[in-house]
Amino acid sequence: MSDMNAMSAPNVQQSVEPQVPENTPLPPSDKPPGPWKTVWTKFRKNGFAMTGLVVLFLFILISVLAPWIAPYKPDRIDLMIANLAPGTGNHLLGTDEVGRDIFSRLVYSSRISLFIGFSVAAITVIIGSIIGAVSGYFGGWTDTIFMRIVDVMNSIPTLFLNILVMAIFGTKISYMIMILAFTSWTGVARLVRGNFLQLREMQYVEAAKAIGVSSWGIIFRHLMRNASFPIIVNATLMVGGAILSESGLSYLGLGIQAPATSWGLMLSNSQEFMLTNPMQAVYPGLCILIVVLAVSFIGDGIRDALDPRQKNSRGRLAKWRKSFSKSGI
Amino acid sequence: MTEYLIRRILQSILVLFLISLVTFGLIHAAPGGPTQMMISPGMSPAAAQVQMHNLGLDKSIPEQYWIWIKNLLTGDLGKTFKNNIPVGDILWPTMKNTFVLMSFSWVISMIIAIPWGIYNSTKPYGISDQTANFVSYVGFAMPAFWFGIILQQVFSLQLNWLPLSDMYAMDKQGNFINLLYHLILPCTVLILANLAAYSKYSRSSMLEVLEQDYIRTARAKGVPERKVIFRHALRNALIPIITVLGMELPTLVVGATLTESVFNWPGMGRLFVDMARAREYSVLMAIALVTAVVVVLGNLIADILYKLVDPRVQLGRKGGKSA
Amino acid sequence: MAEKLLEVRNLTTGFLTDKGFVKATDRISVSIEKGKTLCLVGESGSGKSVTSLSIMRLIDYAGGIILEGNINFKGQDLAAKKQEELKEIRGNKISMIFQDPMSALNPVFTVGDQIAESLSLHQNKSKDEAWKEAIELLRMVGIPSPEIRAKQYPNQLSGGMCQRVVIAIALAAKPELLIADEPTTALDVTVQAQILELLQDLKEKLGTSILLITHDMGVAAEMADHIAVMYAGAIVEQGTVEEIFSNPSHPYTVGLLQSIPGFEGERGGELYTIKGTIPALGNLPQGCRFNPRCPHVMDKCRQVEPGDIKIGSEHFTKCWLYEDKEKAAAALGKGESIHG
Amino acid sequence: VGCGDSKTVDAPKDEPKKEEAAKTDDKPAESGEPKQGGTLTVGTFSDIVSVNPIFVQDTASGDAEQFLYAKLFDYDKEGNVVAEPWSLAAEPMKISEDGLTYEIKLKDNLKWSDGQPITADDVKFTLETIMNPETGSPAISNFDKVSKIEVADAQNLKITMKQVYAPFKYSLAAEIAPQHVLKDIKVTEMQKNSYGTDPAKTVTSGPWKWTEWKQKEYLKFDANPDYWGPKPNISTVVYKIYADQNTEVQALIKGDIDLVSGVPVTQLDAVKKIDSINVASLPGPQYEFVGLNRKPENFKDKFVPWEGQKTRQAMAYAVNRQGMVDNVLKGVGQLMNAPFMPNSWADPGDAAVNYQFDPEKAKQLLAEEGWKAGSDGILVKDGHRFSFELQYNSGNSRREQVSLVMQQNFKDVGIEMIPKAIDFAAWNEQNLTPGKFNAILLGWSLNSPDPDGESTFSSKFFAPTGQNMVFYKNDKLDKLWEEGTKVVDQEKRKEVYKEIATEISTDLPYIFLYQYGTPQAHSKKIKFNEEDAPISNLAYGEFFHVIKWWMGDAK
Amino acid sequence: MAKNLVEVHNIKKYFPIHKGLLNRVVGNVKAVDDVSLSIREGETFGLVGESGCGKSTLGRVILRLQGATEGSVKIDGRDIHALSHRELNKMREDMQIIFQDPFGSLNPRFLVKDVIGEPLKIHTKMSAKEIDERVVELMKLVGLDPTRRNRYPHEFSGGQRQRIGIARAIALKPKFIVADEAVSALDVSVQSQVINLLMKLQKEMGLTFLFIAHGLNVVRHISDRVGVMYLGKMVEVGETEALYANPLHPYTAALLSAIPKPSPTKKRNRIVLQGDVPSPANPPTGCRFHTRCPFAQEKCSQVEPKLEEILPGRQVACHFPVGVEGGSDLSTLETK
Ligand SMILES: Nc1ncnc2c1ncn2[C@@H]1O[C@H](COP(=O)(O)OP(=O)(O)OP(=O)(O)O)[C@@H](O)[C@H]1O
Ligand SMILES: Nc1ncnc2c1ncn2[C@@H]1O[C@H](COP(=O)(O)OP(=O)(O)OP(=O)(O)O)[C@@H](O)[C@H]1O
Ligand SMILES: [Mg+2]
Ligand SMILES: [Mg+2]
Repeated sequence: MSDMNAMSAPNVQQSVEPQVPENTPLPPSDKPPGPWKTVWTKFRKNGFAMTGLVVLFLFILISVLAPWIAPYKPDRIDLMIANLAPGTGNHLLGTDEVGRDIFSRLVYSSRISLFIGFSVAAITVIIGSIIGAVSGYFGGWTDTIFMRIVDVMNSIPTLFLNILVMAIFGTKISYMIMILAFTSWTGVARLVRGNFLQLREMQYVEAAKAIGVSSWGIIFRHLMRNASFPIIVNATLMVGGAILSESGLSYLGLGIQAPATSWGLMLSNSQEFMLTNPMQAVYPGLCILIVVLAVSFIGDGIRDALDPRQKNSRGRLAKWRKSFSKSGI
Repeated sequence: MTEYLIRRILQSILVLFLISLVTFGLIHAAPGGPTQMMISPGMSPAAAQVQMHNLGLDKSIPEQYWIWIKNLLTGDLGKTFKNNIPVGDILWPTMKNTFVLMSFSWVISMIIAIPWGIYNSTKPYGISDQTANFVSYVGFAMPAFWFGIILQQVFSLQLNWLPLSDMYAMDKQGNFINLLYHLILPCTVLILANLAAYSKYSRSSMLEVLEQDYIRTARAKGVPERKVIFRHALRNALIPIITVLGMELPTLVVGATLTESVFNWPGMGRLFVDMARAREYSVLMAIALVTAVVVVLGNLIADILYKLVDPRVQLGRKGGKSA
Repeated sequence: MAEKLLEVRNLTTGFLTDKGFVKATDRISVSIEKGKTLCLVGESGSGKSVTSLSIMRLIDYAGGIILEGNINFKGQDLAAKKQEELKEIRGNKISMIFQDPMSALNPVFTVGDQIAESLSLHQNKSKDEAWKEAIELLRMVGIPSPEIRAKQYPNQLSGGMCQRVVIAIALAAKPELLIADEPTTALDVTVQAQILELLQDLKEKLGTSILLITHDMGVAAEMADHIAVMYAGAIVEQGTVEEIFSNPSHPYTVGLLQSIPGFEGERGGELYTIKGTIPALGNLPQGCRFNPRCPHVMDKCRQVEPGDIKIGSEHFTKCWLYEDKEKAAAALGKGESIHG
Repeated sequence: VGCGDSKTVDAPKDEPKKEEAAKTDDKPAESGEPKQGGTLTVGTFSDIVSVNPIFVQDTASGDAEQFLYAKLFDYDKEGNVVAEPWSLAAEPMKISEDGLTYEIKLKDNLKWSDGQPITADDVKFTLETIMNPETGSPAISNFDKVSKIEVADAQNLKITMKQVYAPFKYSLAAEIAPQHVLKDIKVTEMQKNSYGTDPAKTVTSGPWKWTEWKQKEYLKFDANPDYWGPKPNISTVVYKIYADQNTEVQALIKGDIDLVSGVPVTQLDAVKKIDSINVASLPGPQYEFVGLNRKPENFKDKFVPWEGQKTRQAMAYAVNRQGMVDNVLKGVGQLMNAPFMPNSWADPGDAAVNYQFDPEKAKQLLAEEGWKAGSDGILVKDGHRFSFELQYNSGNSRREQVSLVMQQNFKDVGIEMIPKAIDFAAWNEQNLTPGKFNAILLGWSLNSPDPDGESTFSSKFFAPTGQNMVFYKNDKLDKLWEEGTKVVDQEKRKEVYKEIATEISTDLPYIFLYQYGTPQAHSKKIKFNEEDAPISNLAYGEFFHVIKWWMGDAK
Repeated sequence: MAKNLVEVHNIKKYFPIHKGLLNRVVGNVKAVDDVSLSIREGETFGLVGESGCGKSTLGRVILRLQGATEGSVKIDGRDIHALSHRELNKMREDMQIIFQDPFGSLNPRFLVKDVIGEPLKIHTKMSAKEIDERVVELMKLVGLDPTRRNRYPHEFSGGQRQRIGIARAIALKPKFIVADEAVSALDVSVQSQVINLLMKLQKEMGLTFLFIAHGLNVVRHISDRVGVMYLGKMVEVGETEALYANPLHPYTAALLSAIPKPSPTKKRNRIVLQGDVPSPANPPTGCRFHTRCPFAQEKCSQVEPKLEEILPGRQVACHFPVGVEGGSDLSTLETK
């Protein structure tokens, strides 16, 4: 019930009695903001979250428009201009050891990093929420089996599994996405299951049953919507997690392979040049940091927008109180 | 309680069994699998046959699995393919090293994070809380290995204050002070990541408890605020914290992998990466299984602790109107 | 007139929300005499709990602010005290019982411990003594085999027993005032009867004053000496229990009483209703806060908020109708005279 | 040597020629009074497998052997096989006139680390065990032309060959295993035995003995007090293992380790800046090439784009090899046109065709072969686009960069090259050994100074059993390679190899790129006299005469 | 007399309790234990009893929202529990339910028009526009402003939400409605509005109600007949007025006396029962009420009384019914 308080409760007072002429078949109806809109209204007021959103949007834009933004091809080699300092020639951030433009590489890297982040999150959310929903809603054996699988998955350290698969099966992006999704769906599944365990006890579920809605109808039409916000929050964080995982694997040499490029790979490569050109390590690291920060700001922003609790520090109250008494109301 | 214990243990065993199946299956599903690995190029087919036989790789997969499990149960983790060293000889020392690193950073993170989180819960959105929030954002968003590399550059290579890598200086093997000295940087990396999560957990767990009716009752009784927090709230708040820390174990065990690689820490994570590259399947299987055991055990302990601390669940049923 | 134990004057308490400051109680004035019971009645959200929490100053922890007003308890203004100073009073002179007994007890301590804590806090009793007395208290509130129960955890007790434990905690320090916020709402009718019985007993035995909060007019009728009716944050009518029931004055009180289906007489007929719903606190109408729902609404009601109008020795109402008694009588369709 | 970044060729051997000792860039070495004691810390990024001489295959284990075992014969600075004071042999070997028998005489004071004498029987045992196919020794091919080994007495033995095989004498620069420890173990079980992996059970013959092995951390060798030969100056050698080259180099810079034998060229500049470190940057005994697969099954529509000789030549012209040496290798390398080390006695000089970077020439040759530019600028012939995949191992930044340079070079002449990095273990398993690929970028390192390359280029040695994994077949060359080992006289051999060089550089089974180096860096704490300085283009040359080195900081 | 629309025969609903290593069933929560009742067409049958006595479970089993452990339910002559899923779905048009919780019973992510229109969407072939029209009609019928149909439930007050739930329930013009505590969560001033609405609808549409509540005064007001449940058993059934005026079962008597009446002057004699309601997992033997019954005798703890019609239209399950010859006598009790 608490999340209902989260929604703004505008004046519930408005005319209760119908005051519409009897024979107008379809009276006009007002279209108030939906829950998404309400969340957005709150979200918009959150500076961090909005900054995150803008930053993420910028990065997405950059990755989509990479060919137009990057001044050079990311894999264009020119040994004659290797290791240029930032700003020399037309190289904003200089060039690397084989004369590739670092800025262009950063730009193109955002493609893979974001692609992995978003696709892993998407796959994870789809698999996780279906499994979680089914086991949460039906319970019983279905639940037992899925939850044992989740237990098993949770007991195998994810990174080990990632390393194993990447080392044994090879370092393809598709493998990476699959294995990252495969090792992270359990979180979503648990979350959704927990949610569904609660939701399935709601009376509207029983009401839906009473009017003859099928189980799948209840799961997908009724309950999934209600579980959607926490899922979205989780998915947002997962985007960040996947970007980090990619960078870790690439760092170990078990991720993206040249000539493709990702921030993790750039970081991994830059290690050799820490002594000569440490900035080469700083740029991709910063990019990861910024994007993941942006994503978590967004996730937390959504969470906060959903949270009915007031964020009042005592300090804020005291301040408010002071100004209140001053203005003499 | 005993019944619950037995049941939980049986469950854990089932999970471990499934994990062993998954690990074994995955490794045998690998293209080439362990079989290919063992035959050096240029080896005559006859010699290869001998080699395969020696390693038991000519048996059927279920048979191989059975033998592996049988050996496992007698404590035999197998031997490396490459040089026939008992896997345990490699595994246990690295495990110990990982344990040292993990437990240090874990304990320190908890010592810092839990009180900090609790403090922040009493002054939500204050300066300290905002700081913790910021630290936790950065801790989550920063690739740990990158942070490690930067620390190395700054504190070790530029400032020359701290050792670059390893567990001990070569001439001070086993020296505790030297170990501490070497622990500083890798622990810092790990702590930053943990600190974030833990202080967040403790804070929100505590905040949640502080909103409960029984806290209001305690205050209504006239219990002083300090006692409200430390006596009434803390015990309740610790319960979910324990659970979460138990569930965090996998991350903890593996969390060090990248850090170990950066700091050349001779631990299990680094070993795993090396062995995955070298395809030492027996070691990989052993590490995966041992880690799983640790994780399952951790969860089990967390669960039991949970039962011990929380009388609500002691008797099985949740609080109903009639006991 | 009997000695006033507690006198609340012009208490305004509120919360800072997204939509600005919302007053949950608006210039409330009530008083409780020694050994008497005051019932605060009103519908959900009318501000009953906020009032009680404000008196205990526990509202500070719920994020609320006391904006103005005094809470005079035996000559001290609780509203002006610091939290640290209040621990002398809380649980000692004034104690409180909450609505949901199951969640009001700390799940990780035995019930004996929780009672004993109260004792050792306020009476400097040793551990043993406190424990012994805790068992006595359990016996007093009617828990069978208290020695065993004392060692149990709240989850091992039923709701009714939990509520008795909560009462025992509240009574441990022999308070002068007991605030009970809907102490029986979460309980079954038969158990509710037991608890009400117990409260009556204790009040008689210990001479404690009670501030009882309820939304059940039946409970109020049974327990109260005085009644205060709250509507949307304000007390719209107060008086002795007889006055309120025999001579309800405020149209809201009247509606409230009439809309309850009775136990005798006509069944199945149309019930009296108060049209509309309680307004949101952040969105009160101008003038009298009941005016949009009031069957007797006048122009004045829509513009100016009425103050307390005395219509009996201890009977006050906030309704413009009573400015002019005849008009009131006519409007309410009552033959009887109105006290004045 | 099979250490994860290049595949080994057990190149058979013959008479060496003069090789230049590595010159260190800084002041190479200081003479002075050797000091006793001190610890030499050597860095590496891979752990040993086993030091059992019968099974040593990888660089790490090979390195460790340099400290633990005395060899039958040693190399001198020029790569000649000689008997040094620390060799087991008392005097140079005697080779019979017909080149079929080798007589060896051992010193008479030899002792294993457990006090047992080292005798001719140990030598016979070791060689025979290696020769036994059931043993599975990687060195088996070194001795496959031996017909019998006879022990005359404790110090003397005679080896008889089945045929004249010139490179054989290099095989005798070998470590010997103790018969008394290993004789009761079945050869099939020997690899599994803890000899070679358990320091306590590993009886050795060298100046240091193995005292400790912490897996993945370090190995420790302490001077053997009972060593039979001239005492080493350094009392402890630590062989320290790092997660990767970067950490290793950083540790060097930090001063944690004294010697790194493979500084990545990318870090060379940084290392050179450090005052306390000497860097020797001459190329080593290894070369890199692009292997062009000739098996049609490996291509789409079974069309091998470089079936024509001119196409291959054009590809060689298209590649800017000098650019790679200058920029990627930072000068630590030398162009190669044939599979013979520059500056070795077999160096063919101008006899091999040198393909100077010349895109125009390349285009012309391609046109002559019938390649025409397609709509996308990529050449087309008979409906087939000139497009291929070049595989190399991931994590090797040199190869990554070289492949990227080549991609650009090829593109400029209308050839599409798709670089593909694969993890080494998987690559070796799935592509190299069975010969399944279009083209590879790989290197061979040569363990002995002999120029023989039959097992790599002769059609007798097709993959998967042999090392000719590009399925190259040239009858003329097949014959010449054989001829090269059948002559003992070095001058005559030289002629043969010159002919090979001409033919192979014209026909191009590989695009030979360059000899490359892994620059060695060592702390200035390490002291040695000029004649004992490390040598870069000899296998294990980084530890040349290590017995005579001393540590400047020894007390 | 009107025919019986609903006939419930010997319904049992047990919830198994799992325990132990193998999760074996070690017992049952006997939520509803052998209950029979019939509801006549057009009447309102009130069901009262304390929390946990099985009222909701009975209601759900009657609508087959939950399977019965034993017994049968006939609605309009058809055995609900014997129907196939398809037939049951068809049947749902005729039987509906209204819930207690005005917050929980409406999906917070559905627009009001979707909530009300959903049964139409499922059971009829109406076009979207027709559904919309019908929704408007229904909203007017239950007294809601149809211009607000594109809003979410949280924007409505509790009473309005209850009206939405009612609109949904009557959308298909059912014959039979189970109202499970339909007004319990509402404030008094709103409660009367909803009661009036339900009664109006009943009159207009000829509905039959099973009205579950613990507010005895509300039940009295709205019901034609009342059943009293205790621990999964029906202990007394009778015409409302008769039952309230003259309860036969000691439990009914205690229940009625326990309710505080909103008039300070008429303080009633109250029978205060001892102890709590026992657990339905482990109900007492014999008469389930005997542990708390002030009149309990030897026999009560051994023999379970049957629900029998001892007076015309009055069924009771008690060995010693109140106010009956040879039964219990309230005046012997020490009351307050
Ligand atoms: N922490 C809070 N923040 C904001 N508003 C609050 C808070 N606590 C209570 N309120 C508001 O104050 C008003 C009065 O609440 P209160 O709990 O006193 O009502 P009540 O009369 O006790 O109702 P009930 O019968 O439901 O307990 C309500 O509108 C409620 O929404
Ligand atoms: N799904 C279930 N599983 C197990 N036990 C259940 C389940 N549903 C109900 N029960 C139990 O059955 C008994 C009867 O429950 P029911 O909800 O029918 O009571 P009720 O009379 O409606 O009570 P209330 O007045 O609180 O709504 C209770 O003891 C309850 O705990
Ligand atoms: Mg309240
Ligand atoms: Mg119910």
